[in-house]
Amino acid sequence: MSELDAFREDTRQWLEANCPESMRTVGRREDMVAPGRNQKFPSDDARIWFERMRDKGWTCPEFPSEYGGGGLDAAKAKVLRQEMQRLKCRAPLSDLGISMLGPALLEFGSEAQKAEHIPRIVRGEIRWCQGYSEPGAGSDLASVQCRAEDKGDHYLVNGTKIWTSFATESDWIFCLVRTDPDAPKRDGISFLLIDMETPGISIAPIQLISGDSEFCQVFFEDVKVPKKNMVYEANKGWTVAKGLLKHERKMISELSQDFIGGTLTLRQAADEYLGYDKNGKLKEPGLRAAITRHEMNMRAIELTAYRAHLEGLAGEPDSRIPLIMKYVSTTEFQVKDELMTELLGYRGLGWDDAYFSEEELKSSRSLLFNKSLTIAGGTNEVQLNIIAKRALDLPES
Amino acid sequence: MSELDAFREDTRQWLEANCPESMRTVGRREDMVAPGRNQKFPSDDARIWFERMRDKGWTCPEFPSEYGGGGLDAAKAKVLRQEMQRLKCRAPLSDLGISMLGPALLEFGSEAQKAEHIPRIVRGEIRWCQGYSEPGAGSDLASVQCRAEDKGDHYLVNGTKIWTSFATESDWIFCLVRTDPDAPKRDGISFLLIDMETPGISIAPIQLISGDSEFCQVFFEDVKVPKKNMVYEANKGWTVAKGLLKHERKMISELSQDFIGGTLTLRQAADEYLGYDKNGKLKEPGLRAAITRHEMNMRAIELTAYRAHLEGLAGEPDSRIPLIMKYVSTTEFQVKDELMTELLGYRGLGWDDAYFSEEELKSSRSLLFNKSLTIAGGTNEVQLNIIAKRALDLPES
Amino acid sequence: MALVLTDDQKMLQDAARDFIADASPVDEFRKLREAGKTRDPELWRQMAELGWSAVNIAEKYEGLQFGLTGLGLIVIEAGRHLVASPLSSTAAIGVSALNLGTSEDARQRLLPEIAAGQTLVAFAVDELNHHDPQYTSTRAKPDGSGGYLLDGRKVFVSGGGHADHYVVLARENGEPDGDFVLALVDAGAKGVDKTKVQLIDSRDYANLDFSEVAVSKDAVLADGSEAGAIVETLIDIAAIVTACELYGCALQSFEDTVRYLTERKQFGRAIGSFQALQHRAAHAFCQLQLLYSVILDALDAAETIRPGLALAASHAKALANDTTDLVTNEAIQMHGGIGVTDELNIGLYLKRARVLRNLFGNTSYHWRRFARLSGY
Amino acid sequence: MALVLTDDQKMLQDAARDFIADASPVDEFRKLREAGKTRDPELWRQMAELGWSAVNIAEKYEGLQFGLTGLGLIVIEAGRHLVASPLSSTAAIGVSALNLGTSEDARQRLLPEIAAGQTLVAFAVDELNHHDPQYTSTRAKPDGSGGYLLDGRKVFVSGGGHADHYVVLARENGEPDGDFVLALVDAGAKGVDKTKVQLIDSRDYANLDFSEVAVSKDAVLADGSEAGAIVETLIDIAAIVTACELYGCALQSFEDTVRYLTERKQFGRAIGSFQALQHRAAHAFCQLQLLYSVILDALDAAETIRPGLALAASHAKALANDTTDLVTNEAIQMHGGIGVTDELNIGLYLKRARVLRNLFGNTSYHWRRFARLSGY
Repeated sequence: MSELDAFREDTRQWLEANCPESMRTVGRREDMVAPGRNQKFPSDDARIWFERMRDKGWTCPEFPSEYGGGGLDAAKAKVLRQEMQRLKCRAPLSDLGISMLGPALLEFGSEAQKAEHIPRIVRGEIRWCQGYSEPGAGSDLASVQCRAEDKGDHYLVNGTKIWTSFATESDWIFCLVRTDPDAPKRDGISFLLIDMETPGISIAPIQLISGDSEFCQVFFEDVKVPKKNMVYEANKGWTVAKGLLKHERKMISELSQDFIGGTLTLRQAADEYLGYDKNGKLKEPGLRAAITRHEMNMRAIELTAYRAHLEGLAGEPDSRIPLIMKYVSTTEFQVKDELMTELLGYRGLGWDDAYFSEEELKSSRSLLFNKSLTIAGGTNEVQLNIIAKRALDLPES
Repeated sequence: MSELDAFREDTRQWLEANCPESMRTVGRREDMVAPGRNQKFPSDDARIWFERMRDKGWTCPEFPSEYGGGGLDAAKAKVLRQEMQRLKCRAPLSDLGISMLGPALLEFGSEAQKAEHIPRIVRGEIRWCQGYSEPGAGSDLASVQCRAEDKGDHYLVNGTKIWTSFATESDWIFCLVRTDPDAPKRDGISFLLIDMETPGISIAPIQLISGDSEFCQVFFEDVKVPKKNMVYEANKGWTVAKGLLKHERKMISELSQDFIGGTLTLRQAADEYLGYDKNGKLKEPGLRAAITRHEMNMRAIELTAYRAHLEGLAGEPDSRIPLIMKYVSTTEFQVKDELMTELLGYRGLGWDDAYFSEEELKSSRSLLFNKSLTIAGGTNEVQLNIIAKRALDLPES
Repeated sequence: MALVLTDDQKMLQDAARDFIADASPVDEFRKLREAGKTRDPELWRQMAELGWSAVNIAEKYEGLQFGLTGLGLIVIEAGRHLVASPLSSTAAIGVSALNLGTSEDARQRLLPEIAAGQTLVAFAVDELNHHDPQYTSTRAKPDGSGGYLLDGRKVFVSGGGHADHYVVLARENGEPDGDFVLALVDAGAKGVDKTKVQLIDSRDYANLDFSEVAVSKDAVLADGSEAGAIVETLIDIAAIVTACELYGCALQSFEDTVRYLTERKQFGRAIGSFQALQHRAAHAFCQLQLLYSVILDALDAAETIRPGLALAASHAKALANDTTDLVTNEAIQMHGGIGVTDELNIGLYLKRARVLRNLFGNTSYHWRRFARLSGY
Repeated sequence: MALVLTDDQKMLQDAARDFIADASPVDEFRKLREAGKTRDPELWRQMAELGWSAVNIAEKYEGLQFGLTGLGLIVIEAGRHLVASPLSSTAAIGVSALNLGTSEDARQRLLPEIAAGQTLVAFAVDELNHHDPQYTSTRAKPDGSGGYLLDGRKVFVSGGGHADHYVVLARENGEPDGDFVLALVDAGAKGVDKTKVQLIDSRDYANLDFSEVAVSKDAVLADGSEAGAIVETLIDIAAIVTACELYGCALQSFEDTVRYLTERKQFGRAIGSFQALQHRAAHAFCQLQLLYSVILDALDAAETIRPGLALAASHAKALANDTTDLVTNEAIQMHGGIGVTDELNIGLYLKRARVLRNLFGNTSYHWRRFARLSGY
C-alpha cells in the first residue's frame, strides 16, 4: 500500500470515528461555524467537531504545521477533501482568515506576522473581515481613497470601507489603504491589518432589499495602526490584493445552491406548487421549457467545474476556465431564483408572516439577496472584461 | 366639402378607374418596377400603371411640378398614400432616385442639377445606385478612401465602392468621395454623381451566402467626372450624406415582411408543416411559445410604427421612435426566419432542387439573405450607439 | 386605435404627474411601510377630490365619465412613484365590475360613494398560488329568490385588507364547469373572515373565507350564461390596469438608472460611457417604447370594449411582465452594490414588480392565452 | 466521467488536427461544392489509411477498438474544417448500428470492409420533416423465416446518396405501437429507389423508397422486444456525434471571429476593443466551454453505454444546437457586411449548422426529451 493509500485509510477511519452524525448532512447558512473572540456554536456537535479538527490542524489542512496547520501536501489535502465529501462532513470552521487572508499571509507576510496571526486563524480565535470596496470604488477597486498616513511609528487611518460582511461580529479587518496619494492608482496602495477594537472605528450595518443586513460600512477616524501590521511592502498592497481577489471569486462561484438559496429544489417546488398533467408533464409548458434550459445550464456548469478540477489534478489546468465560472454560475443562480418565484406564485412572494412556510420565506429572500451575486466580488461586467482580455486576447477597450 | 375632401374624392375615383386590378395585390420582390435606360416591365399591367402615374407626376407625388413631379403638399400626399393603401395599389416605380437621391438634390442640388436629374427620376428614365461603403469603411462611413482629385475642369476618381445594389443594371451612381485627404475625416468628403457609362468603371458582383448577388463592388480607375456633377460644395458631402442615411434606415425598417421573406406566414407554416394536438395547440410547446413571443413583438412593433405615424400627423413627432425602428424590426425579422426554418424542418433547408416548393426555397434563401438586415444601412451596433447617445443622452464612449 | 393622447388626456396626465410628485413621492411610501401601514386615507381623500376615484364612473352616478385610458395614465404615474392607493383595486377594477355588471341597484348604491372616495372595493378572484380563473371553485348556491349563498376561500386579494366591499368570483353550485357568479359582498357581512397577508411589496393583501354568506339578488353582478363574458372582460381590464402600473415601475427605474449611468464614475469615466452598458440601456429603451404602444392600444380596447380586447390584454400583461423583469434586473445590475440596498428605490420597484407580475396572470399564462386566442 | 483526455486520445486529436488542416481545409470543401460533388473518395481512402474508419470497430473485426470518444474528437476537427466525409454516417453511426445489433453475421461481413474504407453505410431514420423516431411508419412485414419485407419511405438520409448499405428503421407490420425493426439493406437491392436531395450545406442527402424489399434474417440488426433499447442507444450515439460536428463548426467560426475582431479596424480602433463586442464574445466563449464539457461527458456515456446516456445525449444535442445558433449568428453580425458573402467561411458554417440542428433532433425535441427523462 502506497503512503497515500495508507493516509486515505487512516483518514477515513479517523473521520468515521470522530465526525458526529449530525455533522454529516448538508448545512444551512445558519449552521456555519464562525471563529472569533466571542465564538458561539450552533450545536454541541458542531463544537466537538470543530475542536477535534482543530486539534489535528485540519481546520486549515494545507497550512504549515509549524503554525498549527495540518501540514498536508496537495495530494494528501485532496485525499482529506475527498474523504470528507464521501462522508458529507461539514466544514468545521468557516472564515475569511482560512480561505483568503491566511494563504496571502503565508505568501506575502513577514515571519512575525505569520507567527502572530496564522495559529489564531487555525484555532478559530479570530474572525476576519475584509475592507476592500469604498463608496466611490466598487468595480474600480484601485481607486482606493481610505488614507493611511505614515506617522513614524504608526499609520493614521481615515476613511471608510463598504460591503464588509459581518463587520460587527469580526475581530480584525484586512484593508486596502492609500499610502501614497500622488502615485498612479495601483502604485500607492498598501495592505493593512487592523484590530477592530482600535479606537476610532465605527460600524453601520447596511440594510439590503432582502431585509438582511450582514454587510456593513466601516468608518475610520484617526485610527492608529502599528507599522508592524502592514503586509508586504508599503505601496505594494495591490500585489497582495490581486492574489486575494482570485480566492474571493472562486469562493463566490463555488457557493453551493443549497447554501445560497432556500432548501427547496425547483423539482420539489414543481411537485408541490404546480403539479403535472395526465401525461406526467409539468402543467405549464412555458415553465417546463424554462426549467429544462436552467437544468441543462446547471448540469453544464457542474460538468465544467468538474472538468477543471480533473484537468488540475492531471497537471494541465486550463487557466481560462476559472475566469468564466463566477459569471456563468452566479447568472444561473439568479435564473433559478426567478424560476422558483414563478413556480411558487404568491407563496414565493411572502415577506415576514406566519402564513408562509420557512422555505417559502427563504425563497423570496433568496430572490432578493441573490441579486447581489452578479455584483459582489467582481461584477458580471468586470468578469466579462477579464474574459475578453485574458481568455480571448482582445485589445484593451 | 373642403378642398382636401374634394381632392380625396377625385383621387379615389381616378385610382379606381386607372389602377389595373392586378396591381391591387401585395407585390413580391420580382414584381417591383425599376426604372432605367433599358427599363423592362414584369407585366403589361405594370407598364400601364406606371405610365398613368408618371403622366400625373405621381411616381414622385411631392416633387415640385416644375420638374415633372406631382407637386402635392404634405396633406395631399398623405391623402394619396391613404387612398393607394385603401385599394392596395402597388408602387408604380421603385428607385433610389425617388426615395433617396431626389429629396437630397431638391435640398442640396444646384438649379442645373435639379433640372437635369429630377425630371428623369420622375419619368423613370434613369436607375440610380449608391456608392457609400468601401471595403475598409463599413460602419465607419466617414473613413472614405475613394479619391476624387480636382483636375481643373473635372475630377479624377480612383478607388472602389462596395455593397452597391444592382450596380450592373444602374445608369448612374451617387458617391461619397474624398476630395481632401488632409482634412479631418468628415471634412474632406464630397458628394458626386457619376454616369456608369464613363470609361474606367468596372463592376464585380458579390455572391452572398444565400446565393443572391444583387450587391456589387464597383471599381473606379481614372474615371473623369465633370465638375458640374458635384452636389452642394466641395468637402461638404457629409452634410448631404447624413440626410440620405436617414432615408435609407427608414427604408430598410419599413421593408414589409412579405417583401423580405417568402410569402409563407408562420401561421400557415405551422398549419402545414407542424400540425396541432387534439386541444388545437401547436404540437411543439417550445415552438408555440417562441412563435407567441415573436408574434407579440411584431404586433408591438407595428403598433409602435403606427403610433409614430399618428404622432407625426398630430404634429408631435417623438424623434426617438425612428431611431429604434430599424433595430427592433430587423432583429425580429431574423427571429421570424429562424422560427420558419424550425417549423419547416428539412423542407426549410432546401437549396436548389425541384424537390422543394418555391415557397420552401424562398424560406431558406430568406433565412440566409436576411442575416444582412441587421448589418446593412447601419449595423445593430451603430443603431444602439445612436440610441444611447441621442435618445438617452449617455456620454460618448 | 387611440395611440395618441387627446388634449384632455394629456392635461390629466400632467396633473397626475405634478400632484403625485408633490404629494406622494416614493418617500411617502417608505413612511407608510416604516409605520407598518398599507394605506394613506388622507392621500386618497385628496385623490378623490381631484376626481381620480370618479374617472371611470358615468356622469349619472356622479362620476367624470372620462374613460379607462385616462385612468390608466394616472395608474402609470402612480406606478412611477409607488403610490399605495386604491386606484387600481377600487377606481379601476371595482368600478369596472359595477359598470359591467347587471345590477343597476348596485351601481346606484355604490358608484356615487366610490366617486366621492368614501367606499373601497377589492376584487377577490384567485384561489390558488397562480392566477387562473378556470380554477374557481368557490360555491354560489342559489337561494331560490335570485340570490346565492357563498362558500369558499379567496387568497391574496389585492386591497382586501381595507375594502368595504368585495367583488367575489364564484361558480354556480361550485361545479367545475358551472356558470360563473360574480357577487358583491359587504366586508362586514356574516360569514366573512379576513386574514391579512404580507408580501414583499408591503401592500395590502388579504385572504378571505366565505361561509354561507348571503348574497341578495341585487348584489349579483353577473350570473347565468352571460356571466362568462362579463367576467372575462373584467379580468382583462384588471390585467391591463396592472400592466399600466408595471410600466410605471419599469419606466421610473429605467430613468433612475440612466441618470445614475451619467453620474456614477468608475475608472475615471461616467459608467454610462461604457459601450456594453450603453447597448443594454438602449435595448431596454426600445422595449419600453414597444410596451408603451401596446399599453395605449390595450387601454383603448378596454375603454371601448372592442373585439380583440382579450388579445390586447394578454399582450399588454405578458409584455409588461417581461419588460419589467428585464428593466428591474438591469437597474439593479447597473447600479452595482448600492442597487441591492434598501436605501435606494430600485429595490422597491423590483419587489413591487415581482408581485404585479403574478397578479392577473404571469407571463406564461398570458403567452398560452395569446396563442389560444390566435388559434394556434 | 472522462472529462479529461487520455494521452492516446490527445495524440489522435493532434494527428486529426494536423492531417485535416493539411489535407482537407475548408478550401477542399469549396472545390467539391463548385464541382457539384458531395464526396471525395481519395480523402476517405487517406482517412481510412490513418485508421479513422476503424476507430470504433473491435479488433476482432480488424478495427482499432479505440472507442467513440476518440472518434468524436476527430469529428470535432472535421467539423472545424467542414470536411465532407462518411466519418459520421459510416464510421460512427453505421458502425454503432452493427456493434449494437444482434446480427453477428452482419458484423463479420461488413465491419472489416468498413474498417478498410471500402464500404459506406447510411442510417435511414426520418420520415417527416422533423426528427422523431416515434413517427416511424415504414412497414417491416415478417417473411416467416426470421426476415422481413420492407415498405415505406425515408427522407433526408444523411450520406444516403453514396452509401452501399442502409440501416433502416421500421416497425413490425407498420403498426404505430409495433416493435421497432432495424434492418440492413443493400443499396442495390430490388425495390430500393433513391432520389438525391440538395440542402443548403451542399452535402450528400437522399430520399429512399422501399417497395417490398427483402431483408434476410442475417440482415436484421434488431427486432422484437429488445429492439427499442438498441434503437434508442443508436440514435443517442448519432445525436452525440452530430453535436460534436456542431461544436467543431461553432468553435472554428468563433475563433475566426475573434481573429477578425483583433484585425478589423473601424473608427480608428480594432473593433475587438469595443466593449459591447467584447462582452458578447466573452459570453459566447463561456457557452462554448460549457458545451465542450457536456460533449466530453456525452461521448464517454456513448462509449461506455452507461445509464444516463439518453439524458447526456439530449443535453449535448440541445446545447450544441443552441450554442451554435448563438455563435454562428454572432459570427456573421461581428463580421459585418463581409460576413454575408459567400467568399467568407462564416456563411458555410452557418449553413452546415442549420442542417445539423435538424438532424437527430432539434432543440425543442431534445428539451422535451430531457424534461421527460428527468421526470417532469
